[in-house]
Amino acid sequence: MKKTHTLALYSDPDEAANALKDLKSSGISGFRMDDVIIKSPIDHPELSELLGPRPVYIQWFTLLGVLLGPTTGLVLIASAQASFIYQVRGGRPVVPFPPDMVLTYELFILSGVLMTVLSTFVAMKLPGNRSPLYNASVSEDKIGILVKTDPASLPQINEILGRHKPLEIMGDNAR
Amino acid sequence: MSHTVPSHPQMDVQIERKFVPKQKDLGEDVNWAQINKDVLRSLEKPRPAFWIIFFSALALFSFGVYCEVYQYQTGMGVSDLNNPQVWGLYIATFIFWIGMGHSGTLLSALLHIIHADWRKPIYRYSEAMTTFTLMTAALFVLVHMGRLWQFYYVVAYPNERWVWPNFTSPLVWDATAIGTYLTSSLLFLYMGMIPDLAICRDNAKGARRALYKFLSLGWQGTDRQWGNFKVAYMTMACFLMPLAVSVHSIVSTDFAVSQNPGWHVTSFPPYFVLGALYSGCSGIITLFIVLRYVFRFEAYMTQPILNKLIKMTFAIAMVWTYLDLIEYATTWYGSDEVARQDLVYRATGDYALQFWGMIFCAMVMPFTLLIRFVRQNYVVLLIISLILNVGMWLERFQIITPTFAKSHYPWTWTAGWWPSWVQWGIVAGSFGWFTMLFMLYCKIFPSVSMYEVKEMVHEQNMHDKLHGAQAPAHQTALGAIPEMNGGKI
Amino acid sequence: MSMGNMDRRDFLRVLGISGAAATLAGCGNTAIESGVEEVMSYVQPQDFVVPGIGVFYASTCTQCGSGCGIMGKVREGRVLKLEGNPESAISAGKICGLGQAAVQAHYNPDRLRTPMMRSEGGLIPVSWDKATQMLEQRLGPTSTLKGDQIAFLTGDISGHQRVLLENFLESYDSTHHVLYDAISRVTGQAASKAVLGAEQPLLNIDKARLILSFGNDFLGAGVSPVHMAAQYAKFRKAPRGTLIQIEPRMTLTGGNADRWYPIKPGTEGILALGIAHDLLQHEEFAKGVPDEVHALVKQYDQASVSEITGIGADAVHLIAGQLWNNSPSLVIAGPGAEGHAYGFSNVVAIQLLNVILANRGKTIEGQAEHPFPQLAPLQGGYRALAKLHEQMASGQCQALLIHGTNPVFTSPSNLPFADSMEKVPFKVAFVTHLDETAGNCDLVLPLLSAMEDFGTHVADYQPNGVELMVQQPLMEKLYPESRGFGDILLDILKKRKPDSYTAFPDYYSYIKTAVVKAKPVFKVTDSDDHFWEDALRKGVIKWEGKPTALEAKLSLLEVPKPRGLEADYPFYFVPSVRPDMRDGRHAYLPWLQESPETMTTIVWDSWVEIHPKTAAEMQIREGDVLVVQSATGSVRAVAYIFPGIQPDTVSMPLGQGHTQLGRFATGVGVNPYKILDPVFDAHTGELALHATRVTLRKTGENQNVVKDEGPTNFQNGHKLVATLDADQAKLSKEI
Amino acid sequence: MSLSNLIKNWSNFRTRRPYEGQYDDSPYKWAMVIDLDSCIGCNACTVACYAENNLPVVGKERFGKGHAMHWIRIERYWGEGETLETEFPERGAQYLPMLCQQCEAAPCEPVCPVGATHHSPDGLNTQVYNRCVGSRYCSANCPYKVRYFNWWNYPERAWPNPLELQLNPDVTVRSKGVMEKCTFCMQRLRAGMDKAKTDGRILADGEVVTACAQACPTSAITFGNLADKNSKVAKMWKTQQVDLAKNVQEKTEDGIRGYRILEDLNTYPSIVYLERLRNMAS
Amino acid sequence: MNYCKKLFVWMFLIVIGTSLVSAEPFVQGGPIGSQTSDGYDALGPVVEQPIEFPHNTHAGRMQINCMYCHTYARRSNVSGIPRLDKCMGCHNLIEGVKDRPRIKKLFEYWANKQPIPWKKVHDLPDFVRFNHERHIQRFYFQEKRPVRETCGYCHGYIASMTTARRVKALSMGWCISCHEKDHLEKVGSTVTSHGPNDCWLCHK
Repeated sequence: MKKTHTLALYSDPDEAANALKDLKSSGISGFRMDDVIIKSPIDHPELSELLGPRPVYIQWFTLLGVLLGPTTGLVLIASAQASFIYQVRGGRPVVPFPPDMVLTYELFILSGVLMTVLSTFVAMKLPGNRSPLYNASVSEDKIGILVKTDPASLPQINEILGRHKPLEIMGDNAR
Repeated sequence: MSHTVPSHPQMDVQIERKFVPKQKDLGEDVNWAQINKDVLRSLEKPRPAFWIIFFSALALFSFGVYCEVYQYQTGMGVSDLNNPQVWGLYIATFIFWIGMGHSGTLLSALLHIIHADWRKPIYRYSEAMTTFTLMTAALFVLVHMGRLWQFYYVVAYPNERWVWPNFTSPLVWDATAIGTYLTSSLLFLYMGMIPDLAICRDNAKGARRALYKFLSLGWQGTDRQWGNFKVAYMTMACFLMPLAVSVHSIVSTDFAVSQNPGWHVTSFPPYFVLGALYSGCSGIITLFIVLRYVFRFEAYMTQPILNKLIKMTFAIAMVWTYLDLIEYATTWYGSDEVARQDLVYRATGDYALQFWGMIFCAMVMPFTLLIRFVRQNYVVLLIISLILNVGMWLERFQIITPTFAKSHYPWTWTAGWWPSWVQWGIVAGSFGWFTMLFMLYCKIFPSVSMYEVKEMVHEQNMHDKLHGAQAPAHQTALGAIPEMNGGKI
Repeated sequence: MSMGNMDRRDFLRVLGISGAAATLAGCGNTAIESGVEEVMSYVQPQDFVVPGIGVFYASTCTQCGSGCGIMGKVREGRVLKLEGNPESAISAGKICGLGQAAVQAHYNPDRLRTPMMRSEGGLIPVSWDKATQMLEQRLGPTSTLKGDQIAFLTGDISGHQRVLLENFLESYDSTHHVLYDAISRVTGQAASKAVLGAEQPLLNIDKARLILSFGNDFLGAGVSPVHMAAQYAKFRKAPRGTLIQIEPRMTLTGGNADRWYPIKPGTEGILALGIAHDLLQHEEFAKGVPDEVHALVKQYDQASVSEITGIGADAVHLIAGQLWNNSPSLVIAGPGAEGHAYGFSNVVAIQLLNVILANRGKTIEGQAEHPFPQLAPLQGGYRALAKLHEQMASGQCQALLIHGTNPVFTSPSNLPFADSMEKVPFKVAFVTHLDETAGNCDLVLPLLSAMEDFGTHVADYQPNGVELMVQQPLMEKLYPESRGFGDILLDILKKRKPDSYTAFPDYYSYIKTAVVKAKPVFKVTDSDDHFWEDALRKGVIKWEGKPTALEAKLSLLEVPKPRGLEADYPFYFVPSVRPDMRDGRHAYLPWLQESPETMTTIVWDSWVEIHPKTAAEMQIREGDVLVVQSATGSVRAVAYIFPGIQPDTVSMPLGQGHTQLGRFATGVGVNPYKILDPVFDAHTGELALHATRVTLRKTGENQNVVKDEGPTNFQNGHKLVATLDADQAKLSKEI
Repeated sequence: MSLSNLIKNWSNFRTRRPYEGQYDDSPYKWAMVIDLDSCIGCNACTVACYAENNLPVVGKERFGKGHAMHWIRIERYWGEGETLETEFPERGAQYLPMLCQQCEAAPCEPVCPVGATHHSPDGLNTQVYNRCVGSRYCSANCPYKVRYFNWWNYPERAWPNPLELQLNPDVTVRSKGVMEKCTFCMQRLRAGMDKAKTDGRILADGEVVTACAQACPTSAITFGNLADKNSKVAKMWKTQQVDLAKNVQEKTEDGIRGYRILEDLNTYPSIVYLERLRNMAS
Repeated sequence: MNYCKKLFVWMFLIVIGTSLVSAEPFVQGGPIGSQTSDGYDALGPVVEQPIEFPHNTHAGRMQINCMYCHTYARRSNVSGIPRLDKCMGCHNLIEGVKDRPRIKKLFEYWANKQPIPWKKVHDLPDFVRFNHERHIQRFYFQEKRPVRETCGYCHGYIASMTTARRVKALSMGWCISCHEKDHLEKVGSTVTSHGPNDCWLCHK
């Protein structure tokens, strides 16, 4: 069954929080908190908490990056130094530790940063298309609550959202 | 009336002080919509000074390009560099620019990690400064190369020659470190800018809108995005801080691993890092004043924030001074006769003027920051911050030139070597290049982080809501100490 | 044409053609290319010629009169580098910088490529046809020139060139061969001849325990520097000899001395007499010395000698003491002692020491007798030139031929040679480069370079026995329009005396015939061809000769009367001869211009050397532009503060200041010849080079002195050149 | 390939050089002895080097700027301290032929970003011209300052036609932006070593020498193969008690003249200088 | 996760593309005799020579050893263009072909005693030294490989060409790829060694 969306805009975070609490306790059939998305100009951890656990996995990718990057880097550097046309320089060992450590350290950071950024974009679903229900004011000073729902329960949800002095409630067909 | 003189004036003062509240970093009249409006306005219509600065920078840059083309075509000889004096201003200015970048990271990364909120209105342009100074510094790596057209030999990539760059060379470490730093801070800058780009996208029209739309990648400010964003941003900040430290330490190894007198110093890495932070902080102060005026950011770049910045600068200046003096002291009491002669030569030889100029500009001048008048007068502060940076540039000149002029081998000493106009032209061009890029950036991208200032306002409001405003109603943060000169410079 | 009958010329021609196109490893090609460069094949080479591998040919260096044997490395038809020829006793496989630079003389971009003839507006290039026509018209069979109407002016000359030249003059019933070298040793030679009976005695440096040199730069600008340097190296091996050098301005040799004494210029003879005075106190030395010598020497006690010479009294005693402690010793006189009004007497007084110390037969001997005196080197000095100058000025001279000397540049201002040249209706210069003298001639003929021509030479100084040095082309000639000196003379001679000379198609065959004819003298039993090939291969024909005994004529001793300073001219002026520039004829060689003069390390310039004390008194800093003024003229040059000079003396190097001689020589420095005072040796009449007095004037200008040394010329505590007392060294244990 | 090479030769790649007996197994280790008592400062070596190695003549103006290109230069000092203590240099001048010391632990080598300079198996400090990008770091690090940089495009002006015909085809003509230095006349050594290899032998002592050594009129420069214990140069090193792999030489007695310049910087040069002698009693 | 797939596809393509581009030089050259039917797998251009010398006749049909004409190859750094009298030595006696235009040209040069201005086909950069002598000595004389392998390894299958054309990369990596192989030291021996790895061997 095709789902439909609705978006309510609030100017006060407290009202938005209340709306969320109401949604959570509403018990509408087929409605899950996972279908609720908050759109806000800044991060509102107090609101996100109400949505339930939404874990972040970025750090594991970062760990993968900092483990793999420097190891492959070190191996590549050392084998480049030990290639057929290896060069003795200044009496130092051909595969010297301190310089390789310096480079490995840089690679450690570089791969960490790159992995973090890459995984973040993946996790944030960026680059992506804006959802049709987007209001420019959520990037200014309003808080939007976007709910994905069965068309059947739409009125109920709109009613709950409307309880807490929303500035506006928009639906898919509002467009 | 005329006879009523307070019998205990000191008492009055004491009493008055009781009521001076802790200044807030931002005024209370700043609200979220206002932030959007103010910052977006900076992208549209800056003061005319913007164009003056931009075109002067463009002119300087064009001259630098002319000099470089001349040098490229004719040979490095036009720079008047010679056998002992192989580097001259190019490497000195290279270190200077690398150093400039470090404070941007300090503000954006370290202060982010320790939740120093006052950084929020000013970290964005500092981070941009980091990126552009690194780009400028990278130019000098190319400029000083005798065979610029073969620069790709330095890059490690599989090639038909089957040879690799020399990984033991500090120059390759440099290249790696700068590359890493540039990539990371560019990503860091971009990452932090995405929510603001979305704001721009939502408010712009035409070509700009297309640009912002492309760059904001479709950011919508959802809770999931915010959650990941915060973690990623913090993670990157944690990477960036040690990276910044490592970059300038690595730059210092260019010198510290060699045997030249005055270079072969154990304390060079921390000395370089602190020097970098120092010059970076004064650079940030300079840009603070310039941006505040040019883009009318009076409401965000406030006196309390500037005060904190100055305090930080002063503290760093003192640490740097200590490290510098320690370097001299260890050289002086050390057993390396050549290094000692080199130190004496620096202070009394052909480059004594530059040496004492550095001592004056970089060690004595910071003490003027203790004067309240200096801290509050933007014109004076601008001049002082520039003097500090001149001092730091002289410090880099001091590291390169006298060491070459009087190293281990007496036959090749040089007396009073001085760079040619081509070198000066390229150095001037680099300032033009940086200013041009930076000004362009500020014109195109929000140089004050909107969402973080919003957070700041939000937290300030939450704080007030929880604890109540302690200050009397008439004493707002901005009102406590009136803006000097009516907020103009 | 089969391989067998190809002679050397043909072989070189073939080489030359292919070589010219093979050209150089260059700056151009930095990637793999196909079909861009050309690669030429040999047409018909000798079997031993392999592309990519150099072949050495022996020849003789003509850069100075030392006559070193050299080897030229030839590859793909080009001569690339010169090395010393181990077969030659003179160079023994070694070579000096001046000799190396001969290849640059050969490849010099400013070499004269076609004959030049005077027309209105100066010299213009003409064809050889025209030049030959003119030569024939003036000098050919129809010429009426006779006797002194024709004059041949040359520099140092020896070998078959000399013979041919004399034959050439003979065809005009003339013996008017004028020899002129600006830096001549005529006075010294005359004095040596007078005392020892030999103009150039053989100096056994390696056998001496102590050498006392009065201003003789035998390691630098001396008579046979490469040979002397090798001898010197042996002298410094165990048991190590001591070198004491006495001169007003430190020369290269002075820089190597164990002890260096600055002396007032011109008082060398007095010092020698003072040392003799000290020596004659000892019976051992006094024996056999005539009374008149005793009487003369007696007045020179240490105190008076010290006052005159500026050398401490104890130093005189010290030198004398060392002389008698270290036998055999060797006392050498040099240009520093010769170039004065009483230069002859100075040298006589100095040579006296050799006699007193009984060095004759040990460290100083006569050169072996030459089997062919007609090939022996000839040298001349100022007096010969002055005489020619008078003849020319009086219109007596109708034709002047010039080769190997440049009097317009080197004559002092009291002898305006260029002016007298104008009185001569026909002047021909035989040159490789258009110099100042050639610029004043009516006809200038381009010669083959020393790398392209045949010749034979006899060295000015013959160490062991006698050698006839053979010069042969190392490559095909660069410019088809240039010709050999001998070939040109031979061509005219053929016209004048067809009977005697038509047998020789060219100068090469002339030399070959002459040398092969001399075969019996060299006691060779080979076939003619084999003998000749061997001579070419080795570059030298040796003739065993024994050193001869020297005489001792002490009665010639005179009192030298040094010329003091005058109030108007408070400085002695000592022109220094650079080992590489000599009299200035080599100024067009960029390697030599760029090669720092060792004592000052200055390049591409002229300079005035001043003692630091004098400089401090006059407040002169390095680089101050000074005017050096003598009674006859003035020059401007930068000051260089130089500790190795007597404080009342200033010195300038000779050889720079050319107005013509190609791009590398013109406009570089100034010409100090032009400020020399007309002071002449009382005995020989030669110009006294070191007898000028000058005054210094500051101009207020200051220039950067272009030199190799930095702001310091001290080691500043680094162990760069460590010095050890010779007593402590264990040389005999070394390898 | 490389990784297996790394594992196979691990101990070789982790060895610090120089060490005692490093060249025992290799056929060549080129070295020099310069006797300062024999050197007369005549500059023959300098000109020989110009001729052999295609060194450009730079002219007065560029020489004045310090752009001279002499791979071997004759330095002339007046004293060991900072000033002359006597009025005149009584003991003559102090001549020092200074050329690349071919250090075993060369400070210039590890810093080249592209590896244009490194140590060759026969103990030479190489410079690969085409690899050089001209960062000049090697020159900055060279304590002897014997590396020369092509500040200008010298080939443009240094050899006006037909002077370029003299150029040695075995030596690259360096264009602008390249660092160069004394190579111990590598082209001669290479030709000799190749010939010897074809003959199945190693080069005999004195068979190939550098241009400076060959020209030197006093034979002050001795060049040879240190790996060959019977070569003159090896014997001289031994008599002079200079050990290639030591940075502090132990001398069993006084009066032994061999020393290496700036040895205390741990550069392990391949050139031994013999102290200049002066008869102090004279 | 549509964008995720896209992202991965793009990254994959970029990585493969880069490695293909950078690996391209390594695969240049190829084994001996990699000529295609219509000519060659040639890397160099067709070079127009003053005389269109038929290598296929000399080396192919006549089976003349390369070093009969390129006689310097075993003695010198350069293999050298054969001397003119070498050509004449045979062609003076071969009456049958004297009227062919190419031979006529040859006789013309010889009559004028002029060298033939051949164009270089295998022209290495000026900073590179390649020693023919050592390679010929090692592989032809010591290891007794045929010339088709010894010379052909770098020059290709010359016997099938008229004028020579460059068929191998001759890049530095290509040189090294052979130097690092283990080659037999002598014919019949099992001892192997690789080529020298000293930079100054080839760079001058």
